[in-house]
Amino acid sequence: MRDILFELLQLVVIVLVAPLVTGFIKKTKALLQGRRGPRVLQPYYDLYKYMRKDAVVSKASSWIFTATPYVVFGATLAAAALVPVFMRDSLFSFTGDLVLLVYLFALARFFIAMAGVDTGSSFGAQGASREMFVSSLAEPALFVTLLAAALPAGTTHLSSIVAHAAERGWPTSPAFYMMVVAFAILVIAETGRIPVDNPDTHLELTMIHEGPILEYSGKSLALLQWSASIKQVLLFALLADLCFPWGLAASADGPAVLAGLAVFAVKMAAIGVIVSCVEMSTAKMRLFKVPRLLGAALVLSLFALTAEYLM
Amino acid sequence: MLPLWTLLVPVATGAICYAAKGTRLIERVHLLGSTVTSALALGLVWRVSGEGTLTALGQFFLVDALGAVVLAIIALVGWTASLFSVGYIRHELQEGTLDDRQVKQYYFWYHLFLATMLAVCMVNNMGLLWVAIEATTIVSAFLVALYRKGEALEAAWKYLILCGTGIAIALLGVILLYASAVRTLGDAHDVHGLLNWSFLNNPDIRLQPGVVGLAFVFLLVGLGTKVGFAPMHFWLPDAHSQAPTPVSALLSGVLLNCAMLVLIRFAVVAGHTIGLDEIRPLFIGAGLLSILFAFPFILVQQDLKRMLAFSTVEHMGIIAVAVGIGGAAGYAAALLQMFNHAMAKSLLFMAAGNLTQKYGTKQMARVTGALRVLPFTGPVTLIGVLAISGLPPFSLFTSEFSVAAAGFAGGRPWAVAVMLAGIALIFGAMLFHASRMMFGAPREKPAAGELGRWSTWPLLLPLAFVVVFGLYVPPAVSGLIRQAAAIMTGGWAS
Amino acid sequence: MMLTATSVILVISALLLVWVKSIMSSIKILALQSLFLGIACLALGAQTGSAEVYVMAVLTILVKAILIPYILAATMRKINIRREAEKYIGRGVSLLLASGLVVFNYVVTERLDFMLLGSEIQTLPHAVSMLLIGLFVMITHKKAIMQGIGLIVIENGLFLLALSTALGMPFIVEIGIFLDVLVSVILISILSYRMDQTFRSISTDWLRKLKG
Amino acid sequence: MDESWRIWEHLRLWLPGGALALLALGACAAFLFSGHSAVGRRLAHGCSALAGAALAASGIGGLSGGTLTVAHIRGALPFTDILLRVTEFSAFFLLVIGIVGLAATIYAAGYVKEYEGRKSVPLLQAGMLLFIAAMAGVVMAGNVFTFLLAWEVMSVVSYFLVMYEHERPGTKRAGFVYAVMTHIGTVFLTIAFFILRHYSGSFEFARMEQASLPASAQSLVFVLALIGFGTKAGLVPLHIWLPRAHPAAPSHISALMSGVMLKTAVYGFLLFTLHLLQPGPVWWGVAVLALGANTALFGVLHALGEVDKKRMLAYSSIENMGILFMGIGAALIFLAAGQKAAAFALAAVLVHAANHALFKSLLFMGAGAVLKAAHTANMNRLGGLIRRMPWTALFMLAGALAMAAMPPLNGFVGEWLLFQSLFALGFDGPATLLRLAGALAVAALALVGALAAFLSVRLFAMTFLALPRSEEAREAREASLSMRIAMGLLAASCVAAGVLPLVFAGAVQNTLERIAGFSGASSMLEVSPLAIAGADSEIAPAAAGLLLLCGLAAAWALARAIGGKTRTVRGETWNCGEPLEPRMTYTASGFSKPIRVAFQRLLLPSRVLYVDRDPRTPYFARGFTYTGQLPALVENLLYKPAMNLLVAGARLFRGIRNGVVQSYLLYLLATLVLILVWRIWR
Repeated sequence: MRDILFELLQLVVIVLVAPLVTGFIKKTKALLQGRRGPRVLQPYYDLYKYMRKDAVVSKASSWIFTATPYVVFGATLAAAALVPVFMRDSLFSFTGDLVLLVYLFALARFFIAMAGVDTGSSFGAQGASREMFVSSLAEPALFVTLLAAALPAGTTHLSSIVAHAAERGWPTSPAFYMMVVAFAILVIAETGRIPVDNPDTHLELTMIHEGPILEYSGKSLALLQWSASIKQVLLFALLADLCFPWGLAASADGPAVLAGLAVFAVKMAAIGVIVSCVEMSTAKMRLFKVPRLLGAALVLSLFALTAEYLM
Repeated sequence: MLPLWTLLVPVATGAICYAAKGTRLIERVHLLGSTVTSALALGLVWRVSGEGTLTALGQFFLVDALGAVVLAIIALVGWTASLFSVGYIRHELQEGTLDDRQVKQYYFWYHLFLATMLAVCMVNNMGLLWVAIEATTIVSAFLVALYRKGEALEAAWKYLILCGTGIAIALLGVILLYASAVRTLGDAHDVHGLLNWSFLNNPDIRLQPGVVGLAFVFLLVGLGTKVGFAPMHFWLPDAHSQAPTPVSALLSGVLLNCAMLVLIRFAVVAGHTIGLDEIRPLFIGAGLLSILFAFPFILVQQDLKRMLAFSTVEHMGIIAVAVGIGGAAGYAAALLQMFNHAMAKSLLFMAAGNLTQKYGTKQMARVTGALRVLPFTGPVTLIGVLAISGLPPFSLFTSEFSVAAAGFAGGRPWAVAVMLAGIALIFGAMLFHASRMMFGAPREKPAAGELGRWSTWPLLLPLAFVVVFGLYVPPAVSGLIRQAAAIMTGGWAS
Repeated sequence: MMLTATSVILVISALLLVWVKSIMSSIKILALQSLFLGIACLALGAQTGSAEVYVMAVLTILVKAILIPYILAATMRKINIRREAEKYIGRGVSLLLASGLVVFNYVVTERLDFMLLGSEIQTLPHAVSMLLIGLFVMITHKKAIMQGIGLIVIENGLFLLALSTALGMPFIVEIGIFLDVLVSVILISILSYRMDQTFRSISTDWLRKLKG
Repeated sequence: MDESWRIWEHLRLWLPGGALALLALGACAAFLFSGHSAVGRRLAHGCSALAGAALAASGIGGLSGGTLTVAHIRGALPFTDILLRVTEFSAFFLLVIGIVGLAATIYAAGYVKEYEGRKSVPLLQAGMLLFIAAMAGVVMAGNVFTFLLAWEVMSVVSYFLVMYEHERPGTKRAGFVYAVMTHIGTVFLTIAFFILRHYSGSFEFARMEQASLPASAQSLVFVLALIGFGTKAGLVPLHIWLPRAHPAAPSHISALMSGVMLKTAVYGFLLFTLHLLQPGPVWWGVAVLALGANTALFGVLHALGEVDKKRMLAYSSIENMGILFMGIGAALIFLAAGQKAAAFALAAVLVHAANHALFKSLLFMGAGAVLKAAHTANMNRLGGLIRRMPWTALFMLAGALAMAAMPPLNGFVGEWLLFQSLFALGFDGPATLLRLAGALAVAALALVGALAAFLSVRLFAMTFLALPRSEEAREAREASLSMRIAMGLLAASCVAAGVLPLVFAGAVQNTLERIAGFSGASSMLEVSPLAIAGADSEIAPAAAGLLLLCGLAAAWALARAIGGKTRTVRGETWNCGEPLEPRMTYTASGFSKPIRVAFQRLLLPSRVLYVDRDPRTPYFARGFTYTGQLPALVENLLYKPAMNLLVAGARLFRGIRNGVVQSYLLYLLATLVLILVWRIWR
């Protein structure tokens, strides 16, 4: 009973913390660039504002456009229920594994892309096309990396992987580090950050993820942005789980959970700092340069696997 | 006495047709005569399948199951073709391509042709077998040369010269066989009976291997020319494409089978002396060569009837391979294939006749949208093409499958593989031409519509056989075929 | 013995057929050849005293030596041919080739032991070589009618063989063969007549429409 | 209870044969009443609907309780008996055939009205019935003759169905290529069967299974079977007929061909590799895996390059067959190593086969509905149909989601199983290299899967969303009731099969239990009504679906709770201040452009830009026409040259028949001499 409660708490935490992480990254980026930047809590204010605003919906669009934000949020929420954050077990771990997780994200992307086309605006369609393009190139690398990550545990079941990795202690094999780098690249690609995409621009030439949601306003926009930040947190958490899964609460008792929460906060902060460093130190790539980056990730993860096999 | 009547009726019919005045009367006589002939022949077949081999006029006539199979083919195809002739000849008369004298000649030679072919299946003496085969050549040459056209003349001439030569070579074989028989058994038996099939088809008979071997080579080459084995088949496409359509149907549906029958009989006899292993490779080689030769000619063919003729070459090759494979299964398959091919090919030739008469050309390139133009003949042609290439649910699938199966069982996998490949390739080529003729939107000329009852209904008979035998072969038929195969195996003691 | 001599004569006459130019003279040679055959047949009849052989001899002389040449000649006259026999290859070469064929066939038949068949069978090589020469004539000549003549040469060779090996085939068969030969010769002359009507020539060069 | 059980037992025996009889009956009815086709149509549809149900039922019936012999008819010759039987293995495929056949029948009732007056409808129906019967016959065949008979009848009938609209340009060629390819494939099969016959001494599958072949013969048979069935399955480079033939046929026939006929190839290949042959060397599996991956990638890339909807679906069928063969390859590798995971891979194959049958036929039917409504399959001329045909759009959305393997639809279950088995190969494959192969396969499958998602978005969005890009699309009307019912049926079964894996996965388990060498299947694969559990992982699709629903509800609730009630106003799409016109909206070819660019080394796309210049001034152009398409590389590089060579050779060879009688005589003489020489100097 108790652990179910805690696992539920886990879910809630993800949903609530997500905008904070976004704000934190914005802030650190600004500071690193020597600006004051928006407040850390700014995303919350934005979301609230959007929620209360009336929405303008394109005449050309259909119910797909209206339904999409809810489907996306729902899918992201479902994904959130699968990922252990500060406990080794997650609420719905029995429903599925890494594959299901990836496909839930894919489901969200599917609907976003269709909504992008639905408005009839060519920005939306363009963004949708690019979104699908980048993701379809990212997928193979992602799956091989997951395989590499799951290999020691010999299962794709997230909680078991985490548990196994936590027992294993600090890995020494080069494979591990290659895997980490590859996964980091993929996380950046999936979260739509520089150098793959730039979340802060609406220039049709550069935007990918922002394209499809260009037409959204009001509640829908709020939901979409919220789920975007949730997805980001989930991916960070996944990175943490697969790469340094230490400090997660093994059992559902207060102190352990508190410790887990603390560790989680630290991890998020660390990743956030790293991400913002990367963002300010690199420029956005041309779209057709992206495949090379992702290809590099794929090769890395394959090397990682080979090394793993040969050890 | 039945065989004698079976011979006399067509001769008489021919004579009357020649003497009679007025097309209508001639047609009636012709129809009556051919019906009676076929009835008699089928009666013979029935008796044979019931009572086994029967003889008449002492030992002069002999009809065994082997001959009965071909006899049945003659009866069925002959009757269908004679029905078809009526419509065809009327149309030619209207077109003015034939005049009354030629029509008389046509019916006269037609029945004589039937008579000679019937004789081939019924005479006992193998020398007379040769005579009968030569007679078929001459008689049918008259039919091939019926039209007053340079091409018809040319075809007839080539037919006569090539087959005449071939048959002459075969005669050399017959003489050697006879000589050897006289040397070894002459003093023991009556010399006149020495060449009788009933006498020679006996495993215990051993003649001189050297002589018989040589004789068989001459027989194979000679009769092979008549059967249409490559590369002696070059007369065949010309004759078949220039003859009047019903005759083409007879030529490739029946005549070649008769020649094959003769060849088989001689092979059986030779087999007693020199054993199978001398003979089988020759048959299989000739068969495969014919199949492979036919393909390129079909692939780049422009003339419809000639394409069908080449497909006949291919099928004679298949039959030869089946005979070469041997064994009860192989022979049964060969005979079944003979029958099915006769049906399908006569069907195709008559359908082709309708097409050519409708479009006024034999050039396949000029025929388009036939499915629409000829609502009956078009589909029938398509079915015929699929059937002839051995696709189910049509009869040739069964027989060709049996050939292949027998081949693998008989330890000739490579021959069968080559054969199957050849068949598949030829299917592709024929389907290519057929689909270009059948499908697509028709041009405005000629206007849609069949030629008439006489040119469509006769096709139903072979069509029925092609479709029904694909799914079900009546036990009577399969029994007859098994008897025939037994005769061949009983002969070929291996 | 006598038959062997005849057969040698026949072969030589056949070679002569390869040599001569005019069609008429080749018809004459054919008639002579058949006559020889008939005479040999008569002699054999005298030897064996079998009625059938006599009948066959008479038939040979009547049909092959008189009737057939007559038909051919009549056709030629009707056609009133203008030019002489045209060939694909010159006379010398063709004679050479023909003799080559003959030699080849002797070599071949050497290798088969025909002692089983007895002594007279020495006519076999001659028969086969007549067959080959006949074929050769048909192949080398362009005039349609010459091909008919070639056919009959072959027939003669075979008849000789039949005669020498077994006093001819069974009687009825022989009759049939005679009939066939006769009818085919008639057919040949009819066809060549129609050829002349259609193409104003009986050269096979006109018979090349049907290809492929 | 006991009574009803006995009735069920009787039914199990009689249903399959009865279904075939019904189909034959219906075909005859269609022919007989071809005069007044209304009666014939009703009869035919009635029969085939019943038959479809009967087939499905007999499939379910056959899934348990041993082999049923349906019919045994003696033939004229010893080896031409006709033997029909149902095993657990074939029952699974019967089930699929039944369901799709039923849907196709219902669909046809409305769809054939399209042809009334133009063409002979009874022929079309008779063809469809015979086609279904032939496919059922293939999986029910109990000996070689019956199998080949049914197999070839299937090909012939489908050939005629492809040629149904033979006046349309390209159809002739499509049908021809199809017929020839499939026939050549059959030759390979025939030879493979005969080799088996040679060693087993029997033409009956049941006896063949006990035969033991020498290794070389086994591999030979395997290769022959791979080529033979690969041709039917459309494996690259034997696929050329598929993208031509499938679109040419009427849509419900395309649905049957893509959905079911291709599965008979899978059935046949499994029949060889699992039943007739003993487990073979590892390279079999590797070869099949590589071939499958290659095919899948090729198929999906070309599908993305295609703007004709039906051709695109056909290519996607190629892709899915590739995926299936990847699964078979994995299974063969495990079998060679004697690993239980084989069961898992096979489960993946069977489940995905069934799923693909469902959603692909659904999509083809939807495409047919659109085609009937808008008279074009060119997606560049469609768009915005969701308003005109809402139901079709809804069902197509289900199909598209399934094709993209999105949870909680059925596509996902198959994809998941396949990923699991490939992961298993990566985790503990027999050898290091094989594990790497597994990893590569995972990468390939992931790429294909993602591209398939791209494809589905493109398929749905470019057809139904944004603005209609042509007059026809603007005039489109919703599909008729029966068509909607059929599509709804399939869409529902897609969802059902996705949420309750039991529907198929359970059947699969029954099947696997009885396939040779999988007695331990259950230990590998546990299927409870709600969840599938493998050794490595488990999913509960139902729970996932529930989770998604909760998520949706939560989203709505949150938005409502935080934002309160807000209004929604309709406005123009922002288009840089311009009013939005249909021709400004993105087209299908533009949508997949990035793929064409990224893979141009592989696909060598051709792009033609035609500029209509203004004669008066060089600076302005009146209009631009841009066409970008993918060339059919395999055909251009492989088949066309071969064909040309063949024809040229034939023309050359035909020269020997020069019309000169003397030369014919020469051939005669030469033959004689040669044989004599052979005879004497041998």
